[in-house]
Amino acid sequence: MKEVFVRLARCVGCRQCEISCALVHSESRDIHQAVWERPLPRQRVRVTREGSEYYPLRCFHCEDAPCIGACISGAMHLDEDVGTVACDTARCVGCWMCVMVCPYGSVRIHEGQKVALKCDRCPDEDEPACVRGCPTRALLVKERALVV
Amino acid sequence: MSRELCKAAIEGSIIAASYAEILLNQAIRRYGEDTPVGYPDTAYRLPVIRSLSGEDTPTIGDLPAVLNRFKANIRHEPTLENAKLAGEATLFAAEIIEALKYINGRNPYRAPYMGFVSDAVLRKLGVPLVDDTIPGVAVIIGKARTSKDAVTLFKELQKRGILVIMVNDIIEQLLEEGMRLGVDYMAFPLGHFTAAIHAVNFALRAGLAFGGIAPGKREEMLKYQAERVDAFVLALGELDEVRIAAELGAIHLGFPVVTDQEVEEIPDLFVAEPDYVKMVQRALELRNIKIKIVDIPIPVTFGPAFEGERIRKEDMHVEFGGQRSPAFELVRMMPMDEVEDGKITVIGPEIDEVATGTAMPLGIMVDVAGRKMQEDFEPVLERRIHYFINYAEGCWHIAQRDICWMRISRDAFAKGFRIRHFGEILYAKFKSDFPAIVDRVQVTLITDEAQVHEQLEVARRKYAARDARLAGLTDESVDTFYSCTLCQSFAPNHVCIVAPERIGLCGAVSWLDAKASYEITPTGPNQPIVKGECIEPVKGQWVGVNEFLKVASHNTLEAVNLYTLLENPMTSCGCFECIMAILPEANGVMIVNREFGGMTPCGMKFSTLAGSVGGGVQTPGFMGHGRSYILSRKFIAADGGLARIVWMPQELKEFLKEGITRRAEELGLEGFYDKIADETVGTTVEEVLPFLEEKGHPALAMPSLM
Amino acid sequence: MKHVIIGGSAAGMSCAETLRRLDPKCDITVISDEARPFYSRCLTSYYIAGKIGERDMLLRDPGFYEARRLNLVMGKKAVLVDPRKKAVVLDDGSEIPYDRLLLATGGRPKLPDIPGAGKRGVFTLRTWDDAVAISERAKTARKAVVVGGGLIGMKVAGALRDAGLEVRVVVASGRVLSQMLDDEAAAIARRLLEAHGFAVDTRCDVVEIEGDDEVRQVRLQDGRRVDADLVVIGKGVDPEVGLAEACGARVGRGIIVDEHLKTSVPDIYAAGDAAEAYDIAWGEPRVNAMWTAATSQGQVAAHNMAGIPTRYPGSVGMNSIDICGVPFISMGVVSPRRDRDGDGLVELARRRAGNWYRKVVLKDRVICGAVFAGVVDKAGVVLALIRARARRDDAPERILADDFTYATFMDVIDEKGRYFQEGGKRNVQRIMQGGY
Amino acid sequence: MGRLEGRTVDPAALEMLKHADEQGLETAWDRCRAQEPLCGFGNLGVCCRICLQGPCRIDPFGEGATRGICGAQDYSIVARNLIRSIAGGTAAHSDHGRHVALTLLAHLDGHAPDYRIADPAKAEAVARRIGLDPAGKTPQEITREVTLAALRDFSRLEEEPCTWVTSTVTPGMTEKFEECAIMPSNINGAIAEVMHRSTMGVDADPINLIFGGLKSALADYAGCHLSTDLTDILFGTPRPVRSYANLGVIDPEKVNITVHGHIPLLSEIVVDVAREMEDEARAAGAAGINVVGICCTANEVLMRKGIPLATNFIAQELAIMTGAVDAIIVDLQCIMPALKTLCECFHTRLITTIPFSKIPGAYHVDFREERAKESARRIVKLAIEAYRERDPAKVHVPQVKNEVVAGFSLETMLEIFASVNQEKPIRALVDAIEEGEIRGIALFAGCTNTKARHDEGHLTIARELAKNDVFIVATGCAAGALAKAGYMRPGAVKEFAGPGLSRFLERLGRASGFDGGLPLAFHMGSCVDNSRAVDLAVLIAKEMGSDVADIPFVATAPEAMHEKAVSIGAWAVTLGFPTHVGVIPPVYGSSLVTEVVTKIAEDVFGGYFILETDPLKAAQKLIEALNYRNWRRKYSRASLDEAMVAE
Repeated sequence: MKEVFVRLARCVGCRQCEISCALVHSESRDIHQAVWERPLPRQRVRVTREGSEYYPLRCFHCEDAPCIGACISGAMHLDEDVGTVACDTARCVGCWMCVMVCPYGSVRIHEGQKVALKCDRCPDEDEPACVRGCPTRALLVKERALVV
Repeated sequence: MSRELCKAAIEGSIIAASYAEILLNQAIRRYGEDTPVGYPDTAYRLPVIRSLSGEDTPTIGDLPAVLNRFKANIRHEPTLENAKLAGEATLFAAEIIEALKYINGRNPYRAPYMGFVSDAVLRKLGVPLVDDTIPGVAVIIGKARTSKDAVTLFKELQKRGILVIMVNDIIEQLLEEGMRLGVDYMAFPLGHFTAAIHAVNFALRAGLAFGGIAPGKREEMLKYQAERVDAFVLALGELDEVRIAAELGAIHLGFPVVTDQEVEEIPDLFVAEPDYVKMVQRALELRNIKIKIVDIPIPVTFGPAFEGERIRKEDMHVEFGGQRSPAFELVRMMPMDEVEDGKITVIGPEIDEVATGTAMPLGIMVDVAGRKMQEDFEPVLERRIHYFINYAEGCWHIAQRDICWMRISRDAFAKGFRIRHFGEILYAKFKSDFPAIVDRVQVTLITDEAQVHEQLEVARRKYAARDARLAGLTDESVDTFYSCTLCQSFAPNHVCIVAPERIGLCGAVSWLDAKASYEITPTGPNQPIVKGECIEPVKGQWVGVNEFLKVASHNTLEAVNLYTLLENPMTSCGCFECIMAILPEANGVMIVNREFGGMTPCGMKFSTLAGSVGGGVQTPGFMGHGRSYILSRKFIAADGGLARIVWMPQELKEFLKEGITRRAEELGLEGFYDKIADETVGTTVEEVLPFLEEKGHPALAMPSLM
Repeated sequence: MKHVIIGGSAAGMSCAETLRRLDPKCDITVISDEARPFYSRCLTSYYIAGKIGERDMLLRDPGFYEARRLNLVMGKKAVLVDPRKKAVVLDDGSEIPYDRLLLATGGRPKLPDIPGAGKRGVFTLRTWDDAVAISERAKTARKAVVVGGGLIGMKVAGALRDAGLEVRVVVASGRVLSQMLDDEAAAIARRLLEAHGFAVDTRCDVVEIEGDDEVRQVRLQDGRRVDADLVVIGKGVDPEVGLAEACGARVGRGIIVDEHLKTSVPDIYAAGDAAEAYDIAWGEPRVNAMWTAATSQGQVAAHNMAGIPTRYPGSVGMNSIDICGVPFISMGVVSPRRDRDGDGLVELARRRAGNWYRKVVLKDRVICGAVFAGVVDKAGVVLALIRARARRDDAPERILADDFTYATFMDVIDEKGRYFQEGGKRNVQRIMQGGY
Repeated sequence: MGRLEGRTVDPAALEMLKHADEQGLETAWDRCRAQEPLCGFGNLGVCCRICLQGPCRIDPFGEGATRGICGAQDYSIVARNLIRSIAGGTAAHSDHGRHVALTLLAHLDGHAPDYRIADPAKAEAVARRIGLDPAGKTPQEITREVTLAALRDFSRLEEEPCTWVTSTVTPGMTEKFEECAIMPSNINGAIAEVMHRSTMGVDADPINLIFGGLKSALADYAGCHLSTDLTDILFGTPRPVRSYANLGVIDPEKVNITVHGHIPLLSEIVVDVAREMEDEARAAGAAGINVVGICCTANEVLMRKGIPLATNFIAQELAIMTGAVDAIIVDLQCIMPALKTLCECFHTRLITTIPFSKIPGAYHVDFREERAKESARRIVKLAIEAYRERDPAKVHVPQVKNEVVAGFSLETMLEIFASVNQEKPIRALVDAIEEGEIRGIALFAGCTNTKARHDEGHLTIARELAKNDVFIVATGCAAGALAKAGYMRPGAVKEFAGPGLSRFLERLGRASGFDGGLPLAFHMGSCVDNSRAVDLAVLIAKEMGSDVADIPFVATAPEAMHEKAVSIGAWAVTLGFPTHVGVIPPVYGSSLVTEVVTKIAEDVFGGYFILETDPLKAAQKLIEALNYRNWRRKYSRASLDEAMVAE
């Protein structure tokens, strides 16, 4: 199973992963058009800083995800084919139980659409956008088995 | 709520305010702080600033403080409230940008563009705006999808009688399609970009001139605009931030905006409607304007927009009357069983039987019957013929009775317009406009010369009888006057008292008109006033009139004298045809009509005078009135009457020449007409006085006015 | 091995599913007194609001149960458990033997003694059937009164409003959501409700429901009469402990269980809204009637029933609600009372413009509760802190300043975020995440 | 489309890219890939690095920071960055002009004997235009006065407008600039003011900032224009000339010297000196010396001396890769430091010549006006030396070149127009517009840029416009693109022009007796020579009784790259040109600034930016802009004639 890993020492806090993430989730996928889309595209990764260390925070796609257990509508589910925790936004009713239980703060509220917003690990891409967009390769995709 | 629109408006206001500030400070740097600023032909200098901010700003050095104050209202949080304030700041910015175009006597607009619309035009439109001839004002900003679409939209508005004010490419689009624009067509092509502010200036002046709202009473003005000015904005084509800001400015004034663009709407205020036909409907609904359209089966567009249309000789297919052929029009009350409702008869040749350019005889005979019809209403209805025929595109009508003169354009003819359509128009309009007094209408149109001559005699007998009736109709001979509070929709405290010998100050409502109007709409603006006990026979004051006045003016007025301008004179709404002002040095009065744009001996132009007379307040020494009141036997009877007139503009003087001469003869004033000074004599008291002395003007010998 | 589960909602179904995963061969029977397949009880209010349809209520596809060979006994009520015979007796007299039994009997709405509560148009809301009845009534009703300002009350109030009704909420206590929110957050909620057109009466109660056969109006404690053609009573839920009591299990407020979720009767387990299990925030057993707790208790019970001893780490009472578009989340100890809850409890709160409010409650300098209003995005990180019972002295300040992320507390929550450090500077470590 | 085909439409460049790929040579396109993904913040202009508290960035998606540390909003940041670009461009253009002026002055003072006043008539014409009386003065005296007047535009202390603005635009435009307080009085001052007002804590008002930028842009315009004027005086006003363009002009048999950069002060001399040193080259075994140009230096020497144009900006490295270039002499602007690395793979000498424009590891020959020829000789010698080291195995010259007719200064154009209208030459063009024979005029300008497919924008738009009867003039690297592709050979008219344009050009060609017919696109010079196109527009506007803002004249920079392009674009808009840019500049981070530059600018100045990356759509928009201007002119005027408007 592939997973996205972070090499914290390499993150310079440029936030290009955020931009790439929002872009890949935009209609146009073009920075110059995306900023004119309404609602604005949303990023699922957030670069935070703790002391001198930057941290690109995203969903870890837990194996036994609390957000799935807490979901009352069945929207949050495990996509067994690719091993991601996915949110079927059509089913999401906006109760925010998932937000309440995610220990990583990786599920947010999509303010425009009032549904849960989280990393989908770019199912249609060869490589997640945040990884592709990272200019220092702080984010990497690896086989989980190789790392763990 | 659309944050996007609000954000765009706020950013647009930043752009506009900043641009205005740059231009303003540069102008001050270049020309000096003391450079005068103000639009031409207005009493209000810069109406947006005057009305909403309150300052009189005679020089450009006065403007930065105003701009700063409203610029300070620009806030970033994209709420509707902030967006409206930003819109307001944008209006100020636009006002300054436009005002700077006019400094140093420049005239920045050339035809087809109008730029600032003068007070005279505003006042001229006063009555049609209040009597719903013009049921609303559309401000079109931008460019329609195609020029053809522009015409569709324009016609939708025109056929409803809506005044159309245009900014940006819509103007060229309509010109491309051969539409006629201008004051006479109730279609104002203002110009581009910030010229839009002149629509706002127009609306705000309605509040100043008719509403009597003091400069700077911002809240009152906003309320007035929202409640009484039936304007809306049609925003066409691609929007930009400055346009959105300006449109929010319109919303701030209470004018809804309908756009053909896709936007996230602000409910009821900024809505999208891509279909141009529905767009007008939507705007009218939002503004709560109700228009009943009478569908008249004629091949040309019909609406008040065409009232001012002129047809030149070379454009006409056929004419009737004038000098070249006999013509007359007559409305007669008939017994019910003699009128076949809807019958239209044409006697004689049709206009397709004659060559282009021909003059044909024409007799228009309208027979009406109705249970509440009175013979007194005949002339009232008859005068409507003039308007109704003019409303048809390609038809032109002037004068009345047996001196009327009509033309049908080649264009209208080509579209299939025929004599019989006059009948369709008159039938439909009489039925729809006077349902309370008219039950049956039949129209006979005669082009056969012999028959025209024959019927002309019938008509003339009728005219003579009416004249005799009118002559006997004096203030003393009736016990009931009528009110006219039509203009209260604009000037809430103003009350016109219409008496047989004093026509309404707008010149449009005579005692008979008012009487008929009361029959048509018993709860309408023309209410009977039983004169009651007479308090002041000379000055013309009655108990019943005072009582009515007090209630109708919402307790702002206690008493009114009908025959003097010195004490409790009649108030004015703002629609007056003329203003009379006392000239103490000459011991007389001067009269200026609203068409006259020059200086007058009292030191004020019409526009400035109008500013101090309008709005429903009594201003002793000054008074608005109708033209024909000058010829009334009751013309300032308490102050000495006609003999007091020492000055009037030449045009007015000539217009009334015959009447003045006749009245002077009656009064035993010899050679009086030539003793009245005009602008060729002078426009100051100093210039006029020697003339009066030389001519031996009777006023000089009369008791002191003061 | 025969497993019998009484109750077919979150706890029961998660237990059944987990059992099947752990033991493909065993026999699993689920007894439910509702004739509906597994659906989400929490969605009933959304159903009433018309936001979701029949299909969305169901949490499993039709073929799910067969594929997992679960015996479903639907629409039948278990009336007795005989621990000696190791059998469950149903209301039709039939018996179902068991080796291991799970009591996931859930709760039952409290029905206060209001005269007229039996009239047509008066409802409680617990089941899908209740929701169907309310939503049917809502089609013609215009004015609704919701009795009770708890979570159910608020959700049903919002749903009825969405369905186009005028809604009045009558709350006995001094604030709405008194169990879930503290005074300040409740005040925000109330202001929002009123701004959106709800009528809210606090410190008030309905004393009589009037009308001939159908409800026409309600009489309030203060004497006012208000029109109503639909009344929903939402005064809370009691754990359904009847079967447990009858078979001799220890019962407190709920069915008392040990750390393996076992009752005092051998081979009988309990989970979900009926169970009184360990609460981490309070440090003592409590009934935490929440979907998420029920799910994880069902899973833990399943492990123990299947013979894999598994400790239940405990739950934290928490809830989330969206009021007029503004999210509220609370967890753990929300509004402690010194007299009742003892010393050592400190509350720190901060209010900002708009609807932003946040509070943390500390016991002995460890966070044991929190309230969020307006911005709730990182609430889960605080929950993780509560669960970890970790002491980080800068935590309250950082949380209130909104100056924290998971990264701030990574060291005390878990180290999962340290995945893959280059050059071996830090250890590559993988953290198992426990169920909640 | 293959990987390399996606990079260029120029067959010569493509061949060289394939060659580079095989040889493992790195080009700008490779380095461009290494930059992907480009920084989203920088790309949108919302990254502020002006003070040391930052860098601050505004979240374009609205969730993160909405303001910088100092509180600067997105629009302040974008506007500041934008006008700093304009100031950069202004500095480049005007310093170029100043350099020419100082050289002229040095020559007049007798310090630069290798130069001469090549075009005294131009000096006289300029003198008259700027209000000097040339009567009875020698060419030297006139030139001195003109040059000093030009230098005053850099340093004037009084609040008076720059001579090179007021004397070259319409009175209406002058008044507009005065009214908006954007009239520069001092080029250097305008640049300094932009740099100052955009430092931390000064101007935050986006419109005020932009207007400050426009003032600098007009200063840039003055700098460009005086540069053109003085260069014409010094080296001669271009006259029609024939030559060739594209990499095929590199002659493997000869010593190839490439002149690259912008300012012709040295390259002109190099051309002369090379002719004198043919023998030395032959002595080294070459068939002679072949000087070719790259970038705008190429345009300068092509226009005046007929020197062939090798290629344009983005392909500069490809010239070296032919292995047949012996020396590349660079002066300033648009010179890629990468040339050094590339020269290391060949025998090619990279020679920098300007004290403030050096590259580590390159040869530097300190160019001094007073010893211009000597400097030039030293350089040619270096080239001949290098020739001896050339490795024939590495030589790979694509056999692609096209004939070019160039040299269309405004003076040349007017002479041609005069052949159909002696009295009022410009009438020839105006009549064609008014009669609808041609739709309008388009100026092709600007650079080439890796963000676009090399030359595709220029060529596509040119084809579309020509087909739609648009008269085309070109400068800079845009002209280079059109020249290389053969759009400046006479035959191109038949191939691409629509019926109206065809008719017009053929009539003009016949009447003027222009040898072999006129080209489809008229080469007006280097990028500073955009001033020539403005002169053309102003003449048309005056003839039509209006300002540039009203005439059907558009500009396009399909592949803009340099800050100079930003400043030219800014003044083009200010002067009233609808101006297409095919690369999105960093403004989209602020809706306010974007709205201003793309829409509201039109309300104020008549000109505005069309930002469109798709060349076909861009062409459509340019045609619409021309149509719109024609339409508006017709209907705001027609109404007057037909009295459709009631007084």
